[in-house]
Amino acid sequence: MTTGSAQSDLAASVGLTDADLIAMYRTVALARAVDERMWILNRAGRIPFVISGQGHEGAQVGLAWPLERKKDWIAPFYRSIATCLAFGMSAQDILMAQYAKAADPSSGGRQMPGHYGNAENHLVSLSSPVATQMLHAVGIALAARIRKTGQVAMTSMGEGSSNQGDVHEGLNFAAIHRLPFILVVENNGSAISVPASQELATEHVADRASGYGIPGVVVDGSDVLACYAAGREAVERARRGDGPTLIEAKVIRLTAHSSDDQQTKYRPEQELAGLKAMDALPQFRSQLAEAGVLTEAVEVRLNAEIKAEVHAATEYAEAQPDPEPSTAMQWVYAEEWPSETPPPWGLTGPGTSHDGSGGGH
Amino acid sequence: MTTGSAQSDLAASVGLTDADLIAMYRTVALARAVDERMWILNRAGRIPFVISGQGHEGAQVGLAWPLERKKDWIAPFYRSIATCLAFGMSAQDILMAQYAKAADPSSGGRQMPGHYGNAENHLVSLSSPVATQMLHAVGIALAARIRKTGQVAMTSMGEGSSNQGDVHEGLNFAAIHRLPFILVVENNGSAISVPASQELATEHVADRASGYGIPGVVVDGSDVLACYAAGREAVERARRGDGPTLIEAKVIRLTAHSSDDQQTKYRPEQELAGLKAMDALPQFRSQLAEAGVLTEAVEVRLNAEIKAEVHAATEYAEAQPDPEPSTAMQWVYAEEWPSETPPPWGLTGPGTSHDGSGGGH
Amino acid sequence: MALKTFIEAIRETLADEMRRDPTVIVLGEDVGKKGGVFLATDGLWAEFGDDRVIDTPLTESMIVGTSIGASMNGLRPVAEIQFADFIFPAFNQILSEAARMRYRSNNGFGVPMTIRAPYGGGVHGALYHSQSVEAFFTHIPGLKIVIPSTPYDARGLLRSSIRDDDPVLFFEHKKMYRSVRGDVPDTDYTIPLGRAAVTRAGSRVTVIAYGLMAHYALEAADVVMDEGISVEVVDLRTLRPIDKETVLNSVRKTGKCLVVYEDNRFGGYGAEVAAIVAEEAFDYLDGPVTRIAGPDVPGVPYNHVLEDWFMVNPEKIADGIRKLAAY
Amino acid sequence: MALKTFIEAIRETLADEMRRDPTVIVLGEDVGKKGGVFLATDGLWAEFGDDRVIDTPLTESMIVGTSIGASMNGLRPVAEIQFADFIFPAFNQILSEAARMRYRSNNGFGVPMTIRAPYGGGVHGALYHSQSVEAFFTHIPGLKIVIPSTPYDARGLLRSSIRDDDPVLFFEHKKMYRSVRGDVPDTDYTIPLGRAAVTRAGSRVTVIAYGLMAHYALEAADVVMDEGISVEVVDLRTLRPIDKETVLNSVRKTGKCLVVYEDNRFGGYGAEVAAIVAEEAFDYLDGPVTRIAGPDVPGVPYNHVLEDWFMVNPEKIADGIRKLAAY
Ligand SMILES: Cc1ncc(C[n+]2csc(CCOP(=O)(O)OP(=O)(O)O)c2C)c(N)n1
Ligand SMILES: Cc1ncc(C[n+]2csc(CCOP(=O)(O)OP(=O)(O)O)c2C)c(N)n1
Ligand SMILES: [Mg+2]
Ligand SMILES: [Mg+2]
Repeated sequence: MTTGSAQSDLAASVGLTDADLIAMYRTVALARAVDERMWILNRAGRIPFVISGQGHEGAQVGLAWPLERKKDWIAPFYRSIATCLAFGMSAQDILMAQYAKAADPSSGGRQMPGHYGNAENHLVSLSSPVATQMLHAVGIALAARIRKTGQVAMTSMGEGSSNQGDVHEGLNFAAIHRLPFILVVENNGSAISVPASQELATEHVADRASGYGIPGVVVDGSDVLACYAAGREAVERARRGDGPTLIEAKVIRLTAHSSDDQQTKYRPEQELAGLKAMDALPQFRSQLAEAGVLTEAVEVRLNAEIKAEVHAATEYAEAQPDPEPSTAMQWVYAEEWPSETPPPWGLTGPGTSHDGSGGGH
Repeated sequence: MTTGSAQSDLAASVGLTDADLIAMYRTVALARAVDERMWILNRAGRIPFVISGQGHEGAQVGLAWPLERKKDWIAPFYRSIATCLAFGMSAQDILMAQYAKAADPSSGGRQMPGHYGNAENHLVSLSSPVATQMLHAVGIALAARIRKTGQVAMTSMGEGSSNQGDVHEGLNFAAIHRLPFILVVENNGSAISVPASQELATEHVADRASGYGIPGVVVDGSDVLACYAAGREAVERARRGDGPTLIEAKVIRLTAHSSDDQQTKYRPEQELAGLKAMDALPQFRSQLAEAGVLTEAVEVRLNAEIKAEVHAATEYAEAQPDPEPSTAMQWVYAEEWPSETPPPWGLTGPGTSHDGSGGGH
Repeated sequence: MALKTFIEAIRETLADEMRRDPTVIVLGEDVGKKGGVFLATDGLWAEFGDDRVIDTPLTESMIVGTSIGASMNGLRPVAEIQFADFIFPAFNQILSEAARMRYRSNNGFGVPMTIRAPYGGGVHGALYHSQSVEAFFTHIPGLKIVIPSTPYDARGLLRSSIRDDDPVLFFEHKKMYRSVRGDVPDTDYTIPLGRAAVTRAGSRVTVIAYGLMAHYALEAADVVMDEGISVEVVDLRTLRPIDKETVLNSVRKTGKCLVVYEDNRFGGYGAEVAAIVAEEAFDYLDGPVTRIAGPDVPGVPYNHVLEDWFMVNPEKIADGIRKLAAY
Repeated sequence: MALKTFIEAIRETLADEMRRDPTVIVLGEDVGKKGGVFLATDGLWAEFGDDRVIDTPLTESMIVGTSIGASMNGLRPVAEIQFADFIFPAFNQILSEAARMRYRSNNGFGVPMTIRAPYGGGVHGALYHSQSVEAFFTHIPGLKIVIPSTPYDARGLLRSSIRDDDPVLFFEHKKMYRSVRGDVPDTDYTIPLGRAAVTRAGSRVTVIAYGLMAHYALEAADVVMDEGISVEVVDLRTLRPIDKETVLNSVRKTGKCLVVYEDNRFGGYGAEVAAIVAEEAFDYLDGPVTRIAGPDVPGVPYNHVLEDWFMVNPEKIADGIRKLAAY
């Protein structure tokens, strides 16, 4: 993804151009801006549910960057806003999912916000049961090997989710067949309220890699370029036919688990206060500024662009139509229509009002 | 389980008495004799299905021996004949399961042969889907810790089965809570026809232990006393509250996978020919003979006893009644009777003849 | 007698049972300090501590499988599956192990375990936080399936479930947690498993329902009452074992039967109810046994327009009653 | 036209489809060198090699989950689950993922995958090698469920399943593998999914069945024919989508309907069939829709006395027909 040609020492040290670094920074910042907007919309009662990627963005951008868009594949998870943006989705695409509009490219408004996916960009549609996407990514890698496409498949998930059986089964299979596969574990230290010490018996999820005979790498998720380097190495290994890598990025969860969660109940104040120091966004900003890559002028321009982009995306999504009940039975199967017998009330709107109960996701 | 007092150097070296060693040897030999009888009965058309433990017996006896009968627990698998014998079941109990008679203590004739279990002896009833027993043993260990009973729970399975998700989830939980739990993987190098190299990406299943922060031990399954030592250490660690151990015993599968399997199709002749050299039974015999523990006189007596025991068990089981259809709906629930509506044909025998198709288990 | 919400009834019953019986433990994801994502276990960890209120890793098969093991070694685990939608990783342990342990061991072992799980739609939960999953379990001999609809029933039935010597799946409609209130006495009463309740007497049509739909059936009955249609409502409460007697007695009286369920129609639990009624009350039927159920799409869609389209509600039930009454 | 066994039809169809379409792969436990425990994939590994015939580790969730992924990246996987009894570790992947991928992505992704699994009892397989598992899947919108009963149908339907763009579960009764033979032309014919077959015409009672039971239904029809009862047999072949038209047309003609299935009765697939018939053919019914099905115990017991008691057979079906005819 090397574009442009100006080269700071920093860019040279990681084999990228300054333009690359700025594009990466822009993606991290855009993801944060989109995410913050989601919370504002939620508090304003515009969207009923938010699940956030704040604190994960740097790792996501660094790790997704070495993959080739529209060729390689990523099976993301619900915090993967920055991953999706890095891999071809737009702020508008993300906001369309928050609003669940008819033209939402992830699901046409059928899934909860956070369930991204986009065939065009090789981003696998995500469900809610955690860790299932593990095996989809492994299967994609298997098909890549059999079809000799040279593709690499990556998936990401939280450290809590990495304890699911599917992860064991998938790592084992990918390792046996040396598939071009990368598992990214974004370890933010808790699974909703459960601290990592009650989810795992070791400090690092990456310690599990040796049990499958594959490399396990721990990387600081607040260091975007370290993540990029780890990702690039894994992609190269995969592309060479040397098999999978498990990368664990230590990240932070800056928000509550979701808009339904009250984290102060189970997370000590001090813990929350200490988090900001580990946030990739300001760290990356300083790093690029110090290296002379991100001048004040560029930053001002980026901020304005991002602000405008998020604003336009919100306006657009807000104004888009909801899906029609007449489409509700479409795509149960590939057959255009009709797939199953419609209910007695047919395919029209019920005309009933919509109440606001819910919660707990 | 130390009984008797005579002590050879060999016995002393492992903290046992000669009587213990002879009892262990007897159990290995009895398991083999029962197993061989099963195949004879199968070929004679007396029992339709056999799944065998030949080649696993030494490891099973060595590893189960340090556990305390009727206090500790074992969740066995279908090759665990020697485990069950070491833990309190009799040759007759095993043969009753082969014949599936009404008084079969494992299942009252309801399960296929090989699905052992016995509440009195704390041997968990076994199903066919592999590796599910993992979690039962972990749960037993959890209850032991909560109830402060001082019990240890062990389970065993093949190396192929150890790839199931339940194993990952169970090891993780047991390790987090440092439960008194032992996982024994009896690695015989194949899962039906699939060689270990296609089941696992590392040579040793035990390599996975470090990913859970627990000890992983590889032991030669043809060395009964090495197995005993490994088992004892794991039991002591568990009893001390220091948590689980993963023990991998390298064993051999001397027979086809089951009586429905033709192993010559996928297993090279030379491989089969080489196996006998790794058989624990003759090895243990020589070891005890050399140590002066197993004299010829004792061996002759043991052989005669075992022969008589297997013979009597067979005769007994053969003569026992089949279960009555009138009992077929019992124990769906704990309520004595009736649990569910009987079918239109009631609870009597159908009077139809019984044909012999089947195969492939 | 105090007025309680549905979730208060659940929470207090858990606490009561834990006080009464030291072998009762609670385990699941976030059930400890957080008190569960719906707060069904709030306060238990503070009272009973780490040993009896266990925050598990995010592994449902493990939650159920270890509960099976623990129940064979002297405990009575009450496992929470955070959403019924996430019970499927544990499906093998429930079906192959919990449900069969007693039968396959010829009563050697039993599994006195309860699994609680919030289910149901209408809460903007989309495909994976809205499911009605009961049909996958009501088909399994060896399990008992309970779906209460009132705080009173929730308390009496949860007590019976925890005290039962066999595995019980106890599903709680999440939309009812805070919206449904009712009187709950402070006594140690139980409601036996396997008994339905006639929650409204009527003469022309029997509506059979459970969970949230039991409320909607009553609302629909009110609506059509004004139109002169007298409806009897049967709230099943326990889906397996089913109380055939109460169901059949009602249908034999009214001659018409509408089965209501929120789950997808095809192959749902209501199909079995309809099949039983159609066979065993055939001579009494004045019209076809009909069903009002969720449409056959792979989940409740998220967008409120589609969600409203999906969900069975009192109006849709009332329409079904009208059609059947007019038959 | 050649006489083939049921399993030969399966095996040759797999080989044909792999020759025809290089994106078709086969994966599962022991499907390679051993050729499958029933030899359904015998010879494929020798012909197509390691890349297209994959002996997987013993992990069903992985088999299905990676097949889903592979099918999204250009392959058409045909996964074998060694016994239908062992499909449950993969239940979450099938229900939550395969069945919902297209709907939840608004047609962004599809899962053109086939899962084959031997099912059924009467083979001394006991609780865990005898199960009929179809009801757990026929309830899931987004899946197609096929259960052929003849070598001819097996071939035509397996072709359609592999070529279908959605996930198909293809269940093969293991007792039929070698005991059932039939003519199978060498042409590239297909049988469309979703169409039942009337395998015997008759006038007094309709028997609806599938799989092994479709054969037993014909045998039972023969038996009662001698007693003067003319039976029409409908072999469903595809359970979902169901061919309601063929079913209802037959029942509207005969006025009597017996649904036969081998699985446990309560909540089994036949409950849905019975419910449909009871509702949509109500005006034509001269007797209750009845069911002959497996007893409600947690599995087929092993001992032959108990197994014979459990299994539905032609005599039990004939009894059901007699009772219904006399109604
Ligand atoms: C199978 C399953 N069980 C439970 C849940 C509910 N749930 C959603 S996210 C979550 C915690 C995930 O923690 P982790 O994997 O560490 O990711 P994080 O949210 O911390 O990024 C839980 C329990 C779920 N979605 N799927
Ligand atoms: C979940 C499940 N899948 C498949 C099977 C069929 N099966 C029975 S034993 C076996 C091989 C087991 O291999 P391994 O665990 O190595 O044990 P071994 O038989 O070699 O001792 C298979 C595939 C099963 N019993 N359960
Ligand atoms: Mg986390
Ligand atoms: Mg093995």
